[in-house]
Amino acid sequence: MIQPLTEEKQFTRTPGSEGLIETQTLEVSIGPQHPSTHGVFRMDCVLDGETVVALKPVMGYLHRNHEQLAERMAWLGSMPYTDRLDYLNSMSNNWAYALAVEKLAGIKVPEHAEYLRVIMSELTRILNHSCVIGFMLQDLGAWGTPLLYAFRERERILDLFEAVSGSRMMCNYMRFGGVRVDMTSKDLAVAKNIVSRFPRFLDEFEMLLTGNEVLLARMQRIGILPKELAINASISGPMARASGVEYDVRKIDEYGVYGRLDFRVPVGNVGDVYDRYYIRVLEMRESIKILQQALHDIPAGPHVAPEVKLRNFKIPPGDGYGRIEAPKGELGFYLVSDEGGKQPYRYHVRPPSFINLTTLEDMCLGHKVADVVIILGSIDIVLGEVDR
Amino acid sequence: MEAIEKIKEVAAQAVPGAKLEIINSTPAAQQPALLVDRDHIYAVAKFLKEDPRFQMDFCSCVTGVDYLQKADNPGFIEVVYHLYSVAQKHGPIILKVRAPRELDQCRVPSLTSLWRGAEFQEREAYDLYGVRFDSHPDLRRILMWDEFTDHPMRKDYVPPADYEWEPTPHHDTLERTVQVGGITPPTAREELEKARKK
Amino acid sequence: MAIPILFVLSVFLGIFAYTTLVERKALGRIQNRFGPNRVGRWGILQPIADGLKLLIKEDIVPRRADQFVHFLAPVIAVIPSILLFSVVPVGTRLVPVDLNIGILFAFAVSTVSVLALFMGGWASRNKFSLLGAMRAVAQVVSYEVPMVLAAVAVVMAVGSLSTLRIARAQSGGILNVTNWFVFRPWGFVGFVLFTIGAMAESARTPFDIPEAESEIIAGYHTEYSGFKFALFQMGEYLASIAMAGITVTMFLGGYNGPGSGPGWVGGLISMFWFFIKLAFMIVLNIWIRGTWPRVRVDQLLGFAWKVLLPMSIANIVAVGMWHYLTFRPLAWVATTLWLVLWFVTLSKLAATENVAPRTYRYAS
Amino acid sequence: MAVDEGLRSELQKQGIFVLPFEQLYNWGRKSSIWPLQFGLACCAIEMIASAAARYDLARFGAEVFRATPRQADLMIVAGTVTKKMAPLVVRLYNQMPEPKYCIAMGACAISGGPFKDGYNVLKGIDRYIPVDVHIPGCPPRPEALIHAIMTLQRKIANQHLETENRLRWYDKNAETEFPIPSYGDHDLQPPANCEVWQPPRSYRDVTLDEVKKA
Repeated sequence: MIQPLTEEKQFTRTPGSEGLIETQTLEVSIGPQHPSTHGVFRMDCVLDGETVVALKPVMGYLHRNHEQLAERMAWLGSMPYTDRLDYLNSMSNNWAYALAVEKLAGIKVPEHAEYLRVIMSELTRILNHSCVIGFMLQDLGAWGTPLLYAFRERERILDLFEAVSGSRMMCNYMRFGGVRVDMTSKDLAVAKNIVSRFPRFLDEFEMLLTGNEVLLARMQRIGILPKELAINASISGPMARASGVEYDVRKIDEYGVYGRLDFRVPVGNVGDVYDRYYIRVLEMRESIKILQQALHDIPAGPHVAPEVKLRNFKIPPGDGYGRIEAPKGELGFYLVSDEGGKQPYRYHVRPPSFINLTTLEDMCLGHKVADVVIILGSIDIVLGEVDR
Repeated sequence: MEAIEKIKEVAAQAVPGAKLEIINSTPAAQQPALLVDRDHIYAVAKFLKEDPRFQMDFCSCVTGVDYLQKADNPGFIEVVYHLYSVAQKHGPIILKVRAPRELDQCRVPSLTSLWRGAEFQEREAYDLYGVRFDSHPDLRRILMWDEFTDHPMRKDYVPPADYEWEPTPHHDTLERTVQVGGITPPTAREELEKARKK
Repeated sequence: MAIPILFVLSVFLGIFAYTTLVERKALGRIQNRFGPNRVGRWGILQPIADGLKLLIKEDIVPRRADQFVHFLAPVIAVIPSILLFSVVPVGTRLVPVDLNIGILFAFAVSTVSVLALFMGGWASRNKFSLLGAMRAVAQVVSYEVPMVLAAVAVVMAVGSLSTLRIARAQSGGILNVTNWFVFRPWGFVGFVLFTIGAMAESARTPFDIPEAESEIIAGYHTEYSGFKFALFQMGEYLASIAMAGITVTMFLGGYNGPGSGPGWVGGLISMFWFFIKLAFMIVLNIWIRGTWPRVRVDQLLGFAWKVLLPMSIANIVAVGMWHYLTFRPLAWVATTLWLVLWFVTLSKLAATENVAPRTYRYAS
Repeated sequence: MAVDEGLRSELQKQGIFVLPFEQLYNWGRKSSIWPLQFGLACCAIEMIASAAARYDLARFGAEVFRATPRQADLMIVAGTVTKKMAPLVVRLYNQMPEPKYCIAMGACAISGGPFKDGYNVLKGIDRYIPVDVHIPGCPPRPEALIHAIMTLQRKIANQHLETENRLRWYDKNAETEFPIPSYGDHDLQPPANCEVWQPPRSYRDVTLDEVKKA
């Protein structure tokens, strides 16, 4: 009555196991519906007992043709679509696209608008990082508590976003040459309040988690990504910095007004999951510093460049690449304009979390199944951006 | 970081026989690119990666662009590489390589052996544009399913007809026309069932 | 005989139902939420609605599963858990069965439940189930050993395997409190060891790896729907409540507390104390669940064999010392020193991996 | 057998409460809706937010997100269903035990939403599985999801076991397993499940021609 589990399709023999006890490897498909794949991502794992011996990421389950749709509509038409790329932080996606178009069209952004962009983008960064840490600890099995704490903080920031832009998640806030609406003095006061309260939340969060022995034992020395591989595989953002790559687009390109703001870029030494966790905590603290300066220094002025006419907006033929340091890494837009110039001829997104997945297999090999999910969590993927 | 003319000159010396050409971007963007022929793209890229003056160790962005046939131009698929240097913190150098649009001839050498970061992006370009990257370690579709035969980002791709009817301002007029002419259009359901039987 | 059985079935099943509600409410409060409060006042009818719903859900058996074993597994999961309660003395006047091998019976019965987990995982013909089943077997088998050895310490001190005699041995002292074994050095260590073991045995966080949701979906009960799933949950919760009851009996003085005694009034007071302690253990479980991450399977097994097992053996030696050193102050000092020495040594030996707080630099 | 409404109210005045089995059954189901832990895209984040501190779906007893379809009662299709994902969504729905429900959360799940023009986007999950509650919005606010859950509770409370409007599970003729589309060369095969979804009459000849070709 008990049927043995022997089916050629499901199992293959481990090479080199002749003469020993007969063992078989187990092929498991983790995803697309799985609690810890952060959406519809799939990992085809081959397991030897609990140890991972091969792993292939499979994506495309959320490929919703963002690029092709953008090539069919006017330049401004894609702005709301960029919100839905990395749906945790729509503001920085807006900025990346606006920056690329401004580069291509040669638009100068007023200073007030640049400060507003910095404020929004850094708020997005702390929102993203706190949620990511929450998700990561959810994968560790911390039963929702850190995640829901992070979401409690997120609600405060989203309230501000809603007050300013009219939408909680999909803000559609930036325009070529500035932002859509100005922040009122009340909004700025709310932002200051959020910024002053955030370190307390962060301290509480860290007190709960950072020193926890289980957390240390689960995270340290897991999923190590060496520095050379990180650079070679185009890894960017907090993940690269955790591996010791001193590279931050905010410091290199000094886009916006980042050249004027005083902040530091934390860098890890080991490049394991714990470093990726802690680098994000440190980055949130630096973002708080940036926000304090930006909220203090923000000058008066127009919130959008008056000479930019968004109606019948055209760009002369040519191509250009603009990039920013999004919370997940280097987010770039490659745009090609041809004759007519009313809409992009080619519109390509360089998604950081898609490219950061390149080394997933290298990091996971030899670890246990339980580690795979936290390694994936530490990469910080959002499927809207991976698959576009 | 030298000007593009200087880079072209140095690269032409280092890789004899390479046909290099400068393609200018919009005046505002100021991102001129280096067009390299298919046979020498690997050598030029390798040179840029290893030469101490450039050290382009970070291949940021790889993508395809489909240029349709125009009056003076037979049309081609262009693969664009954006290179940066993490070691020297400069960039970008933009490399472009062109291949014919026909599926069987649309081949370029893969740069994955130089930069791991190009692996997924080249697979994506293959999936969406049908560019075959020679000596790519694992060239499969990445976004669409394996059974899919088209390359949907090409400009001449025809999407499947699965739109459903939506009320438009012209709906009433159409309805009236149908009634006056006595035509009853087959419902899409019947059509679908027919298609299913086939 | 009928009254104790009825008592066990009604009271402990009720406690099971409301443990789920308390757990959801408590987790909610830990996470800044309210938890269920719409179904009846304070959500008081929530477990009934859940039970009703699960009872009438479709029962799915995968087409290629082993039908008979698939059916049998949840039944086997729940019966031992109920049997466990038969040896838990609830009050001075209420013990379902006073077996003279009570502790032995409890361990024998509780181990049967692992069979159910393995049967469920194997019969489902699902890879996640199989992984969960393998993990469950490894975990329960390894935690059984330190748990039994921790109990051996108590058995040695009392000189009996009967749970009632163990509870009785902890009466007396000031307010019926000071004689609880948890207030002895070996008793305290035994309590900690046994609590950890019980948590692992009943697969509670941070040892919930057989059904680790973020890794293997739902482990061995991935393919179970409706009431069979409810039975698995019931078995798991009942086992953890019963283990909490045995912990209370062995270390926390059982039903003993201020005012407990052999009479009717004392008996009622003793029941009150028992349930208070039981509630404490349950809430402790929930609290840990709401705040701790999960350990990994190899860390879990390493912890069992490298730390808990030597510690529990050292604890048995400590009981021996306690027995032979009749001069109490000396016994206190000697056993405490002995246990602390072992604890320090083992924690040094266990900390071999490079796990340490780190410092970070900033890019220039 | 339903008790006559007049008789019931008359009995209630006398202090006798009649609780038909059906009502108890529906009360149990509606008070304990366990959703499948399954997020597709942007809306999934709002789904998590509605379970988090401020909105707290747990109040309705609906916070038990089960990771396995076997233990779930409700599938919240939260986000864009792509053609690559559609067969898997249908399969997940098939794997859920009856009685089961489906909420299409957000514009994408209803109709493809802003991505409707895409070649890989399914124009609404109701092409393959029956949807009980639609929530518009891109993404809908957490309040909207809570409202949808309450709407679903109302729907469950009004379902019958025997009459015309009975549960799918108690209807011998009703389909409970939905055919899973397969990946085709250009599109999913078939492009829609005619048993569940009947497209409105189309006047666009272009569409018809292309359907014929397919």
